[in-house]
Formats: sequence, structure tokens, C-alpha cells
Amino acid sequence: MTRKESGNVPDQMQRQHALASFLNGNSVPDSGTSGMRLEVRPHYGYLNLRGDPDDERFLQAVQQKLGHSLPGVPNTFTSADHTVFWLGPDEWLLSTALGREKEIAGQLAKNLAGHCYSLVDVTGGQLLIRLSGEHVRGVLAKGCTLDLHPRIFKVGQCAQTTLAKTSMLIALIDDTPTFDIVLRRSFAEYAARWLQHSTRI
Amino acid sequence: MLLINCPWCGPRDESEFGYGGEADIARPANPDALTDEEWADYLFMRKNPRGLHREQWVHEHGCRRWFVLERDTVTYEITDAT
Amino acid sequence: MQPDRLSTGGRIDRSLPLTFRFNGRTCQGYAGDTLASALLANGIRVVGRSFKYHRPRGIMAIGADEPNAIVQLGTGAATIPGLRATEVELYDGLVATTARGWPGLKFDLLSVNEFFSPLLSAGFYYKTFMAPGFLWRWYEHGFRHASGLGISPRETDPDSYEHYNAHCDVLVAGGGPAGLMAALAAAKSGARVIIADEQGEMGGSLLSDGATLNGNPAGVWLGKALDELQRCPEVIILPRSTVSGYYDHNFLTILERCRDHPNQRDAEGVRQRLWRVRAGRVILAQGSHERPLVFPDNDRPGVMLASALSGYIRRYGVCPGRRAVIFANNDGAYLTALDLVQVGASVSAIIDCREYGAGAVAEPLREAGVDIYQGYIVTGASGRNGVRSVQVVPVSADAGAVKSGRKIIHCDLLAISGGWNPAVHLHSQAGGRIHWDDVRSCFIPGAPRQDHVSVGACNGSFSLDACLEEGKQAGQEAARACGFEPAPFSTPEVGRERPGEAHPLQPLWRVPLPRSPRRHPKQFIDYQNDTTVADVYQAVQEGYRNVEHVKRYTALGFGTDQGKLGNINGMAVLAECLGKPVAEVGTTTFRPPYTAVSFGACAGAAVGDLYDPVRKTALHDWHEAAGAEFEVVGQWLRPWYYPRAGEGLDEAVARECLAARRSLAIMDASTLGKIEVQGPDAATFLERIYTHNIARIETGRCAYGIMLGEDGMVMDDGVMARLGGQHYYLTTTTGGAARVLGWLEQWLQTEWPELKVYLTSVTERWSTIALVGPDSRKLLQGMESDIDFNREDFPFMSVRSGSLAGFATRIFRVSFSGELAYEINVESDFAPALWQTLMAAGQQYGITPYGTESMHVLRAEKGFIIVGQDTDGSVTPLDLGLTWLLSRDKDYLGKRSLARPDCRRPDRKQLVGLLCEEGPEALPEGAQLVEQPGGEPPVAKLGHVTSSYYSACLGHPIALALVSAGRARKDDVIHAALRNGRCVRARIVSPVFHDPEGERQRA
Amino acid sequence: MTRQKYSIFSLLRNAVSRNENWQQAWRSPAPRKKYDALIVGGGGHGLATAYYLAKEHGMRNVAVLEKGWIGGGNTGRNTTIVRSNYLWTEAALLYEKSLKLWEGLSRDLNYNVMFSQRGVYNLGHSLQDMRDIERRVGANRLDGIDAEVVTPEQIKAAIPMINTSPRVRYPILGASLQRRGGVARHDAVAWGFARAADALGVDIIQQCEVTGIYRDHGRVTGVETRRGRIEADRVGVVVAGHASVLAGMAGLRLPLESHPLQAYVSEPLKPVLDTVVMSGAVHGYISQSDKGELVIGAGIDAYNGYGQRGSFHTIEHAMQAIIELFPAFSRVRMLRQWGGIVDVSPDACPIIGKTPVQGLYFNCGWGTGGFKATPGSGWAFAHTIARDEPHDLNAPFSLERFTTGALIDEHGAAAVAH
Ligand SMILES: Cc1cc2nc3c(=O)[nH]c(=O)nc-3n(C[C@H](O)[C@H](O)[C@H](O)COP(=O)(O)OP(=O)(O)OC[C@H]3O[C@@H](n4cnc5c(N)ncnc54)[C@H](O)[C@@H]3O)c2cc1C
Ligand SMILES: NC(=O)c1ccc[n+]([C@@H]2O[C@H](COP(=O)([O-])OP(=O)(O)OC[C@H]3O[C@@H](n4cnc5c(N)ncnc54)[C@H](O)[C@@H]3O)[C@@H](O)[C@H]2O)c1
Ligand SMILES: Cc1cc2nc3c(=O)[nH]c(=O)nc-3n(C[C@H](O)[C@H](O)[C@H](O)COP(=O)(O)O)c2cc1C
Ligand SMILES: [Zn+2]
Repeated sequence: MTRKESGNVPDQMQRQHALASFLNGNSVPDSGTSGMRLEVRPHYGYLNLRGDPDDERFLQAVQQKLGHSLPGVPNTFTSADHTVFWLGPDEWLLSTALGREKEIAGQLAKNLAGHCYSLVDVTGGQLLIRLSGEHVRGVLAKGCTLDLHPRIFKVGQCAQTTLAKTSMLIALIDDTPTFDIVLRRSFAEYAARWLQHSTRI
Repeated sequence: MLLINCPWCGPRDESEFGYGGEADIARPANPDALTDEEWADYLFMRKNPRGLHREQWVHEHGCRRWFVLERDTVTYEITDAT
Repeated sequence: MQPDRLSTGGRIDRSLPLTFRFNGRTCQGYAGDTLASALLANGIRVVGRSFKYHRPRGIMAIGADEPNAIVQLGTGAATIPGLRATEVELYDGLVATTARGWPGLKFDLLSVNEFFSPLLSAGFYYKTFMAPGFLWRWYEHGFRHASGLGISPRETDPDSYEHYNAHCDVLVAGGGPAGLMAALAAAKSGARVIIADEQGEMGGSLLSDGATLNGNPAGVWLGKALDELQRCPEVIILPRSTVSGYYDHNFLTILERCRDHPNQRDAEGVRQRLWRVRAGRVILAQGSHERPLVFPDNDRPGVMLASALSGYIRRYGVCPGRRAVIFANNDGAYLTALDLVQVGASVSAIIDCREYGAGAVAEPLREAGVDIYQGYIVTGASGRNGVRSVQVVPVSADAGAVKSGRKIIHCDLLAISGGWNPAVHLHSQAGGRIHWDDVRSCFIPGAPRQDHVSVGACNGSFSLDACLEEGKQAGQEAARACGFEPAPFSTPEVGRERPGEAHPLQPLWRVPLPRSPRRHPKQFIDYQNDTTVADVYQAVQEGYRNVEHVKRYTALGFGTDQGKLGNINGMAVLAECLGKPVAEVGTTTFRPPYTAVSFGACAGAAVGDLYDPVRKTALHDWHEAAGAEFEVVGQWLRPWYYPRAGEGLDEAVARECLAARRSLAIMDASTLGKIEVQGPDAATFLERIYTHNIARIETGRCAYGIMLGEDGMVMDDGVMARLGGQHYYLTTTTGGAARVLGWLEQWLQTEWPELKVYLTSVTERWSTIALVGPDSRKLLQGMESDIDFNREDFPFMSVRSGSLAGFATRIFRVSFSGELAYEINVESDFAPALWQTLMAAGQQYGITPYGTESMHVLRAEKGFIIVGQDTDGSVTPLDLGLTWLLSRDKDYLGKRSLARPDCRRPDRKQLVGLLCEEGPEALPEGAQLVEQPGGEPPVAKLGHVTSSYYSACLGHPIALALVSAGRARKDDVIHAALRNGRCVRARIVSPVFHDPEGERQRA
Repeated sequence: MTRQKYSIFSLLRNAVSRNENWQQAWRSPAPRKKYDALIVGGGGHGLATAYYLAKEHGMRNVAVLEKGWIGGGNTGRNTTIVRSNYLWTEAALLYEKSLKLWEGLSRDLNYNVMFSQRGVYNLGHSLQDMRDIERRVGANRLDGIDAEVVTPEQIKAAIPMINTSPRVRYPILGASLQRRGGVARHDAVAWGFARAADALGVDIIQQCEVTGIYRDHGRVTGVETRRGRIEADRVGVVVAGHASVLAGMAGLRLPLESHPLQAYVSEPLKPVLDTVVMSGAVHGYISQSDKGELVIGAGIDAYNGYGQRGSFHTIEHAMQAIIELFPAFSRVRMLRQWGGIVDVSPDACPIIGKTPVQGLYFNCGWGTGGFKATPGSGWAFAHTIARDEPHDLNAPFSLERFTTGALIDEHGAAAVAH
């Protein structure tokens, strides 16, 4: 066997996100008819970061690289170049422009050397769907037990919770309202069907 | 449907949680040193009280943290969460 | 057309006539009617037949307490069984039938039952039909066909349903005066309020009350109040919505009927919506139910609750009779007489058991010339299909004994009132106690157990002023408790036009009779189940004394009204039998739902397609296009096999397996659970989890591992790999993925928090493509890659990361087939592209996709187990012959359990191979194994076949089995007992059928 | 006192006398100071134990102590499924003993418990389910228990309402069928045993909660109750969900957890379902009672609970399962829901036998499936109490098995527990 060079970057066009084929044959809700707009946003890379939140050096090391701090308040996210969601007291999900995750991971790893942490590229394992419009809260209420009332769930907040029979990470992006929900890949089609059904009726 | 206060995420529906049974059962430090009876006691015997119960829950669909709370097994009232 | 419709009055819309059919008869009503009011307007008196005796029955009530008017609505797939006509809003084209009564309602052959009624006393079925035993089937058939109130649809429900999760500060159950005031008071503070009322129109008793508020008819205030509520952005008003259940931690369900009602029948959308509400505080304003009075033949059609009659007159403009008699023990029913007089019906008499009679309210009636019999009771009613006369007698001052002086009074309508029962249902469901109140003679709510309060009639406050005031107070307090400051506002002034100054009610549950109640015509307590006073007497006599026993023995309160009408009378009759106060007898348990809720609404959207998530791999489309048959594995759909034209399962699997053994095959193994473990203590942690030694595994190497439950039983298995110094990667079974991750986290967090280890699931991140067969290396070597696939550079049980055909991959050289094989992990988005690349490149080797069935065959040929198929939660690693995996030098979960005597027994069932000695057929999986054919049951069982396939590679069937002491019995012949009675011989062999040395996988 | 015999003739005779001459089904005696044996718990199992103690072992100086009303525990709140097609021989033989007793029970007790052998189907929805069914049915046949494997076509023919389409989420691939299985009238079981035991001299004492267990040198000497102290040197405890509470009174701990288990009924319908259908995979159990309600069992609630009620989402899941199997029932309405307290053991099998305290016996751990065992459990427990040693049938169900590891794992073969 001959050793071959691997300079070849995978062609991003060859990507197929979790709903690629579902969207081919199915209409998605849009605000014109339903008061809700659904947009599949596959263009993010994801890193799952875990580490000790009480370790100042760890936090600083991360901040240095990201340009902003890890959200320390439970169920919030911070956004700058990238978005970082609080998942648990020692766990965060970083989302960034698709393709940049490797580079960021590399830099973070460099900065974090010597720390106790875990950094796992989970790109492709989930899919983000953006829901916006006046009916979004009403649609979500059909399957989400969280209180999404604007008095309670505010811009900048996120939560891991359930949507019908699957789990999701939900975040309020703006007051339109615009919600981003992040779904596990293999459940995405179920969730999309559920959203389609719940918007229709 | 219980409303359970996750120490991290706040009050959430029971359906987001997993139940882990009686709390404070420490795994014996040296299992090999135990008699079969002592091992069975650790494995299977439970207080199963009618009344206050310290029990473990995990916020399965949330932050995935385990925590302990005290709940009355008759009224289901949650009296304390840690 | 509508003989009993009044020419004016009511809240119906006379400009909107509606046509409907009842038992084949065409009738008319108006928009705003219920089916019950329309039936009454049409002069229809008999609306049902009773359960046991098939007595004709009429409409008794106006709401959820109606026991008799039970109808089947519609036909075909959309039919609804068991609805109360009083709760069905009329719409054009409505078709209703009654399930009981054959051949018809008016003439029902089963009414012969009544002739046998002495035989059909309480619990009669427990006392006969015992012999001969085989006849029970026949009797039972008869019973079953005689019972049942409705007919189930036979087809799939054409409608859909949904859940709606709501949160509010204050939930108000009931939209009568008390509830509306509470909602207003709370809403004015800005709190989030939900107010639900079961009826089509909000307002409760205000819809039929003659009182004035602030000088206007009550309806005017009602309209304003609703307007005001509507304008509050944080208020949700839900008419046609029944608060059905009050569960723990202030979780309540509300059934909203969206398309069962006239205006929206044909609109798009769900038929019903189940609101799942988490409320800060709950205000219960359910109102109260009027009690009947129990006397002989009290079930004649035309006997009706007084408040119901008032309601039909005032709200629907219907007066179902010309000559009425009122029978009551309280002042309230006199208002019904006034209503009757007002609309021109004649009131033949008011029978009041109280010697002292009524207060001021009686004056206008006396003036109108109505006969008022004070100190009288009704002791009988005649008229089979409609009351024709009542028999009245004087009673003693305590209403406890009859005196002489019987009179017959003719009438076609008898309105009865025995007082009021606060609707304590939701309060009780929430865990609140109830108390007997001697002054008001009813059960009232005691201390609440959750954050709720009862107001108005359901709190025993029966005057309108009190209802309004209590509602307001409660609304304000609730808002305050939720952190809102209520704005002040005034309670409406209740007009005094109607006579007040009531005389107290005199408790009367069943009328006293000259002889034992069993020697008089039937006195019904539970109309729907035909439970009579005599039944309660008999139950007590037979020793069924606890209220719960009486309920179950006599079916009192077991019907679809759940005792809303008669239960309290029943409890009181029981108290009388036992010589105890009602308070001591207590009530039966109030349970959800308050009124029946359709299964569909409870299920919500999770039916059909959405019943349970279907999880698909990233390669699913490809499999589908390739014509794969799928297997359900937990929530996943996995390709089972890929039949080509003309192939069945067996042929396809044989072809797929041979390709894997001889050349090249490819499988989607993406459903495997995958976990990354990182941190300085990763190895320490894994040592405690896995049975084998972790420390020995070098970076870049893999190992097969099993984990045990603390009980020593095999819980899951998989490959674990060391990716770096403190970095491991584990795979789990498809079904075990979530369980294992949870299990690991639990130990880490609760038992060993000092360990610095982090777990991350990467199941979805990576898709796994297994490339299997002697040609697999050649294929990979022919592809563009920075990985060296040489045997020496990439040995068996190792892992490499690198690019393959331009894709970033992590490749494991592990084998679940026993062949030279690679498991290629690739980011899931790229899985289809890589798969296709491999398929194209593999063409030259005849690359063959294979599914789970072939995977099972291949691994069985190698004696590899499937956890959950070859194990079942009672199998230890020793049983599986995996002793080599059990470290002696360390402790691990479950280890101690393996030392228990019963886990060490030599006769435990052990994993072996089996070869069928007879013919080429595979042994059925699951078949039991015995020593010898025949024998008397219970035949001793040696074990069972766990896996069994035809091995195309070996040319004969093979099987794995768990056999008692099996490993020591190599070459013994035992028998598989087939279900058809046949026994086939099978020889015990090694479970490894193919390449026992493992040369091929290491090749 | 001679017991009035129930029959069509007694009904006729009493009809003539306007049902005024019925005897008490059981007396309500005041507790005596001392009995030969006390049975704590007046559920079906306790009453059956007392009955068989008197009938089979001649022990008549026996009292049943019930804290509330007899039959008010799980006996009065279960989905009444009776079958004996258990996987493991130990369990199968015990349940089969019970099933045999059921078959003659109405006549034996002279009380119609309406035992209706309408067949029980356990559906299989996956290849593994079908393997498990094959395994269990094979074992049953070797154990002398009637059992069959049936195809979706046969299922459809027997249960026209069921959805056997292959295009559903969890298609029905087949089922096991025990034709001798069925349902019985729960209340009648308690009352029938009570009446028959009473006729043999057993005192049934209700509203008599046991609050303490007296011991002396490792022997039981009696119990404290809300109605005073009662002595006995044999005490059999059969209190289902409350077993751990009673064990605590004797200083013991048991391998049990008490959970809410819920059920619900529909409004009464004309006959639509003639057998019993159970599905472990989609988790629903359904039959139609003689009165016409659909009687449906839900899954167990996760948490420990003595509240006789559970969470609503458990009911929702059970509804979804039933609609998945019977789409036409979607428009049928739930009339009432309730819960019981089930005592679940680690291997889903009961514990029947002696305890470290001499003369104190426990019968518990029946969890979600002990109604069917009522006569057999009482029969075996009576033997254990009378002889101070277990019968062969219940010997494997000792408390020791948790120490030695000889668990009888009925979870194992994915057998549905009810
Ligand atoms: C919803 C549900 C569905 C079920 N479905 C089925 C089914 O389909 N098939 C099946 O076979 N099984 C089923 N079961 C299980 C079955 O009901 C029980 O296993 C069985 O009824 C137990 O009977 P028992 O006599 O042991 O207990 P119980 O009937 O509960 O009797 C125990 C008695 O002990 C009394 N007691 C408790 N503490 C004390 C004390 N301190 N002093 C005195 N008395 C006390 C209680 O009041 C109670 O009456 C189901 C259970 C539930 C809850
Ligand atoms: N004359 C008397 O003695 C007497 C007796 C009782 C009541 N009243 C009068 O009745 C009125 C009582 O007012 P109130 O507001 O307390 O009760 P109400 O009867 O006016 O209103 C209660 C409302 O709650 C609804 N409801 C009941 N249960 C429900 C549920 N589970 N979900 C949703 N809605 C439900 C009812 O349909 C009704 O509309 C007063 O006007 C009072 O004077 C008079
Ligand atoms: C097999 C069975 C059938 C039942 N059928 C009915 C019924 O038709 N109507 C009813 O109101 N309750 C029915 N119930 C429920 C009882 O009313 C009651 O809820 C149950 O026994 C639990 O008792 P509790 O609710 O008093 O705690 C039934 C219960 C069982 C076990
Ligand atoms: Zn949390």
C-alpha cells in the first residue's frame, strides 16, 4: 500500500444534515400562513466543553480564546463570535460557523493544556432549527412543559428540556420572538414531523 | 405530575427527571470483606418508608445532574432539595 | 313543532332554528339550546332506560349531574358514546340515539326485568350462576349484552387532539359569579389568569338567575365582566372547558372541547385540547349540585330537580309541563315555583316537609293562589312514561314519620329539591379533606392540602352576595400570593327584588314511609345503576357497612355521573341504616376526571406517526432506496436485510453472509452507543466499571469489555478504546446507549465525585460504517488515506484517526463478524457521502450491504453474544464463559455478587453451541431444551435456545443456547422441545463455530 | 350458625320475603385477646390465607386484622388479569396452582367471583419479543400450562378492534395466548373469601390497624392495634404495599419498594372486546368488564409512593398505548382513574415465607401482578404458617434468595408483570 497525502478537505457540499431529505418532500411552516416561521440552520459546528466551573484558571483559559466568558448562570447563553450555551454546571455547548470548530478546538486545547477538561467535537450530532413569529410560543406549548412566557423566559436564556417525546436545547434569541432549538440528530425528523403537525392544527 | 426543583435549573416537570430511589446508600468500601448477608443488605434492602424519604433524582432531560431531595411518600410534598 | 317552548325568554337565538334527530325522530330547536333543552321543548319525556330494570327515564338535571339522558351522538367513525344530553350543545343536523331500550325507548322488552326485580337485588350475581361452571360463559354473555351505555366506534378516529402546556399565576375553575369575581380580582393585578368553565357560555348560575346586579339583570354585569376580562392581555378565558383533574403540585388538566360545539363544528383544527396547567394558586368556584329527594317511584319521567327546571325555563325558554308540583325541604325551590307562575304554568302544589314552611319567598305564591302543603312529603308518583300524579302525606315535625291523611295531586311535572351539595370534587382530588356542616347540612371543603381555595357555592356559601365577595377576596389574595398587587374595585350590588329571609332547610334524604323501605315501590338513589334505598338496606344487613363496600356492592355512584346526583343521599341513607351521623359515614373517594375525558384528548398528538419517535440513522435514505426491510430495535429503525428480486429473508441473508465471509460486505452500525471519557481519572473510573483490566490497554488499542449490574448480571457490552493518555472511547449496545451513559454518570456524580472524569455522548456525532470481509483491507488500501492499513501498522483491536477519501474518520479495527473488518466512524453529515464512496470503490469486490439479521448470523457463527438476546438479566459473565474478562486484581461493579453461592453453582445455565442432529432446519429461537422427550409436567428444563440461524458459510444450522452445566457436557445429545410436541435431538458443542482460533479477524 | 347457601333458590326464597332475611356475609366481631394465628391485612391474599388455614389445616381460632375495609387495598383496585403463563418454573407452578384454584373457586366459596376464562393475549412487537414469547410458551407447555403462539391473523380474528397493520410504529408480530387465563371480579374475591372464612370461624376485624409487633426472645408474641393488643404466637403479614412498614415494626428490612400503580376505566360500553390484551412493549393492558367499562392498566410510577395515586403523564402514556393498539377507542371516554400501592421486589417475584423472627411470616412482593395469585398465595401461605415451613411451591420464594443470589427473574424474559 502506498501512503497518500490527505490534504484533501472534505467537500462541504457533500454534507447531508439530519433533515435534508425530510425537507425535500415536506413543506415547512412559514409565518405567512401559520404565524410561525421554521428555518433549518445546519451551518454550525459544535463543541461540547466540560470543566470545573470553580477553577478560575480554566475559565480564564477558555475566555482568552473565545473572547468572552463561559456563561456561569445556569440556563443562559452568551453570544459573540460564537455562542456558548450553559448545559450543566460543568458543561457547555459552543456553536460556531460550520467548519471553524476544528480550529477553535485546536486553539482551546492548546490553551487548556494541563487543565482538567474535556472538549469533544459533536458537530453533525445535532441540528438547529430556528422558530420565529407570533405563534411560536403557542406551538411549543403543545409539546414543551417549560414556561416560555416573556416574563419568565427572557432573551439570553436557554434550557435543556423536552419537546413532545424528545429532548431539546431551547434558547430565546430575540423578542420577535425567535427561538433556536437544538435537536439530537436521530430525533430531528420526529421533531420536525411534530412541529409540522402542531403548526397545522 | 410532580414539580421538581432542580438545584441548577429550577422547577421543572417530573417528566424531565429520572428517579434513583433511596439516597445515602454508600457503596461498601471493600465488598469482598462483606458477608453475603451484608452484601444483600446493600444491594436489595430498602427503608421504603411511609412518610419522609430522602431520594435521588437526576435531571435527565436537563442538566443531567443527580441530586437528593426529601419527599413525603404519602402527600408527595417535597420538603427539601439539596 | 316545539310544544313546550315558551314564546319568549331564554338565552336561545330564536332566529336560528336547528334541525336534529333523536332516535329517528326529526325535531327542532334553537341555537343556544342543549340537546336536553331541545328534547324537552319538543315534548320528549322519555330519554333513556335504566340499567337493571329498564324503567323509562326522563331528564332530571341540567348539567354534569344528569344520570338518565345518555345518548350516542353521530354515527360511523365519528360517533361518540355516552354523552349527557344536558352537556351537548345543539347543532344543525345533530343525530342522537339511545343505546338502551329494545325495540324502543317507550316499549322495552327487557323491562320484564322489573318483574324479576326482587331477584335482582344488590349483588345478586355473586350468589348464583356458579354451577355448573362451564355455563358461566353463557350467563356472562347475557350480562355483557344487557349492560353498557354506549357503543364504541369501530373505526379510527377521524379527529385529532392536542395537549397544551400552560402556566399561570391563578387558575379559576368555574365561571359563575364566584369564579368571575375571583378572575377579575386577580386579573386586575396583572397576574396571569386562566378561567375555565365547562359550559358553552360563561356565567354559571347567573345565566338563569333572576337576581339583579347593580340594578340590572345579572346578564348585564356578566357581559361587562367578561368584556373586562377579555381586555386583560394575561387572561385566558376558556368556555366549554372542564377542569377535569387536580393532581399533585398544583398540576391540573382542563379538557377544552373545541369542535364539539355548534359554531366551530366544521372548522379546521383539533376536536379537543387537553390543557396541562401548572398553577401558582387555584381558586375553585365549581358551584354546587342540587340534591334530589328520595321517595317511591321517584324516577318517573317528569320528576326533575327544581333548579334544573328553573334553568330550562329561564335559560332556554322551555317549560316541560303544564301542571307542576314542587317538593322541597328548603326555600330555594320556591323560586322555581315563582318561575313557573311567571311563565304561566300552573303550580298545583308546593309540598314542603317543613312544618314551619318557607320564609318571605312563599308570600307571592300564596298570593298567586298556590297551595302550599307545609309538613307534607311526597310518598309516590304514578305514570309510567310521565308523571301523572303524586301522593302526598303529612309528616311529623322532624320529618321522621308519616302521619295519616293521604292526598293525590295531579300534575305532569314534579320539581324536587333536597338542598345543595357543594361541588367539592376538585378540592378532594387535590387532597383536601371535607367536613360535614350541620347548619347547612352538606359536606364543605376543609383545609386545603395544596395551594387552593374554594369560593362560592362550592364552599357552601349559597347566597349571591357571599359568592361575589368570597370570589373577590380569593382572587386578590391569590394575586398577592403570586407577587402582584390587586387594584381595588367594588363588588356589584345584589338587588333585593327577590324575597330573601330564608327559613332553614330541614334535612331530608329519603322520605319516611309507613313500612320498611323494601316494602314500598322502589326509591332510587343512583338512577343510572338502579340503586335503591332497599339495596342500601340489604347491603348493610349483609355486612357491607363501610361506605366503600356499599358503593361496590350496590354500584352506588359507580355510574357515569359518578354519584354527583344521588351519592350524598346514599351516604345519608347508609348513615340512617347504621344509626350513625352522616359525618361519620363519610363519602367515597373523589377521583379524576370530574367528568369523562376522551382517550384521544389524554393521548394528545402522540398517536399514529407521532406515537413514539422513530430514530433513523444518517444512512436511512440509502437503505430505503436499496429496498431494505427494516427491523424495529427500540426506537431505531435498522436495515434488517436487503432482499433482491425474488429473495426472501433466508436467501438474502445467506447471500449477505457469504459476501462478508468471502469478499466484502458493508453495514450501518451507527446505532451503537458511543461515549467519550476524558480526564485524569478516566482509567481509574473505567476500572471500576468494566470487569477487565483497563490499565494495560495502550493508547491506540481497543478491548472488548462488559459491565455488570451490582447484582453481577451482565448489563451491557461493547468495545472500548484508548484514544490518548486520559482519553477513552466506549461503545454500548444500541438499546443500552442511554442506560449506560446514565449509569456511568450516576456512579460518577453520586458515588465517586472525587474522580476527575468527564463523559460526553457522541452517539449522534459519529456514524459507523462496518466494512467486513477478507477484501476490506484491500479496499481501504486502494483509497486515498493518511492511515496505514498494513497488518502490522494497524493491527487487530486498534484504532486510528485520519482521513479516508477526504473524510475525517476514526477507524477501529474490531470485528463483530470474525472476519477482517474495520468500523469506520465519520461525522454523521458525511456518512451518506462516505458510504457511497465506499460502495463505489467496493464494486470491484462485489461489496454487499447487509442488515441486522446477517450481522446476527455472522456473530453467532463466532459465538459472540448479543446482550438482551443471549442474556436476559439473569446471566453472569461466568455463565457466558467470559471468565477471561474478569479481573482478579481489582474491584468492579457487580464483582462481589459473583461470589454468592447461587452464582457459583455448577448447574447454572451456561452458554454453549448446539447442533441440530435432525435435518437442515434451524431450531426455533426460544425453544426449550430438555434431557429426553416425553415425561410428565413439569418437565425439567435444561435451558433454551437463545440464537439460531442457518449458517450459509457452514452449510448447516447453528444455535447458541443456555444449558444447565452446559460447558461440562460437550458432545452430549439433548432435546429441543418444539411447540408442536415434537422433540429434536441437538448436540452440545462449542459456541464458536467458525474460525475458533480467530485467525481471520486478526488476518 | 349455619351458613346460608347462595343459589338461585336462595335468591328466589329471599325474593319472596323481599330480601329482608339475608344473613350477614361475615360477622363483625370484637377482637378477642388471643388467637392461634393472626393474619395482618384483609386483602384477597390475607383472607384467602385465613380461609385455607381454617379449611386445610383446621386452624379456626384465627383473626384477620384489616386497617380499613377488606378488599380496599390492591385487591380492590387492580385490573383483575388472571393467568399462569410465567416463564420460570418456580413462578409458573405457583401461579398455576392458583389458576387451578380459580377454576373451582366460585363453587368452593359458594360465592360467584365471576372468573371468566376469556383468554389472555401477550402481544409481541419485535423479533426479541417473539423469541421471548416462544421461550415462555415452550416453558409453559413443559410445565403443563396451556399456552399458544398466535399469528397476527389469528389475533385479528379474535380481536377485530385491534390494529394489526404492519405499518404502525410497533407492529404486532404475534402473541402468546393462554386460553385459560382471564379476569375475575376483584371485590367478589375478597368478599367470597371473607364469607367462607367467617363461616369456618375466622374473625374478620376491620378498622383495626396493626401498629406494632410484639416479640420476645426472637419470637413473635402478638400485635398492637388501634383496637388494643392482641396476642398470638403466629402472625402472618400480607399487607402488599405496606409490607415494609410492617417489617419495620419487627425491626426488619425487606427488599421492596412501594410504588403507585395506576389504572382507569372507560364509561360502560356494549361488548367490544372479548378477551384480555396485554402489551409490554407499548405498555398497556386492557379488558372489558362484564359491566361494560374498558379496564386499563398503566405503567408503574417511578417514585416510591403510598398515596394511592400517581402522575398524570403515566395515564397519558397508557392512553397512547391503547390508541396505538385500538385506534377506535380514541373517542371513548375515561370515567375514573385511581392508583394502588404495589410492593415491588428486585426480581418481580413474591416473598412468601419465614422471617428471622420465629412465628412471624411475610407474604409480599407481589408487585404489579398478585391478584391472579390470590387463592394460590393464600393456600401456600396457610401451609407455611400452619406447618412453620414453606410448601414446595413457595419454598423458592424465600427471603434468603436475595442473599444467595437465587433470584427468580421474571423481568428477565420481558414477561409482562401483571
Ligand atoms: C392498578 C393495579 C393493577 C393491577 N393489575 C393486576 C392484574 O391485572 N393482575 C394481577 O394479578 N395483579 C394485578 N395487580 C396486583 C394485585 O392487585 C396485588 O398484587 C394483589 O391484589 C395484592 O393482594 P393483597 O391481598 O396482598 O394486598 P391488598 O389487597 O393490598 O391487601 C393488603 C391489605 O392490608 C391492609 N393493611 C395495610 N397495612 C395494615 C396494617 N398496618 N394493619 C392492618 N392492615 C393493614 C391494607 O389496608 C389492605 O387491605 C394490580 C395492582 C394495581 C394497583
Ligand atoms: N338558592 C340556594 O340555596 C342556592 C344554592 C346554591 C347556589 N345558589 C346560587 O348559585 C350561585 C353560586 O355561584 P358560584 O359561582 O359559586 O357557582 P355557579 O354554579 O354559578 O358556577 C359554577 C360554574 O362552574 C362550572 N363548573 C363546575 N365544575 C367545573 C369544572 N370542573 N370545570 C369547569 N367548570 C366547572 C359550572 O358549570 C358553573 O358554570 C349563586 O348565585 C348562589 O346564590 C343558590
Ligand atoms: C376492575 C375494576 C372496575 C371498575 N369499574 C368501575 C366503574 O365502572 N365505575 C366506577 O366508578 N369505578 C370503577 N372502578 C374504580 C373504583 O370506583 C375505584 O376507583 C377503585 O376501586 C379504587 O378505589 P378508590 O377510588 O376508592 O380509591 C373499577 C375498579 C376496578 C378495579
Ligand atoms: Zn437541571
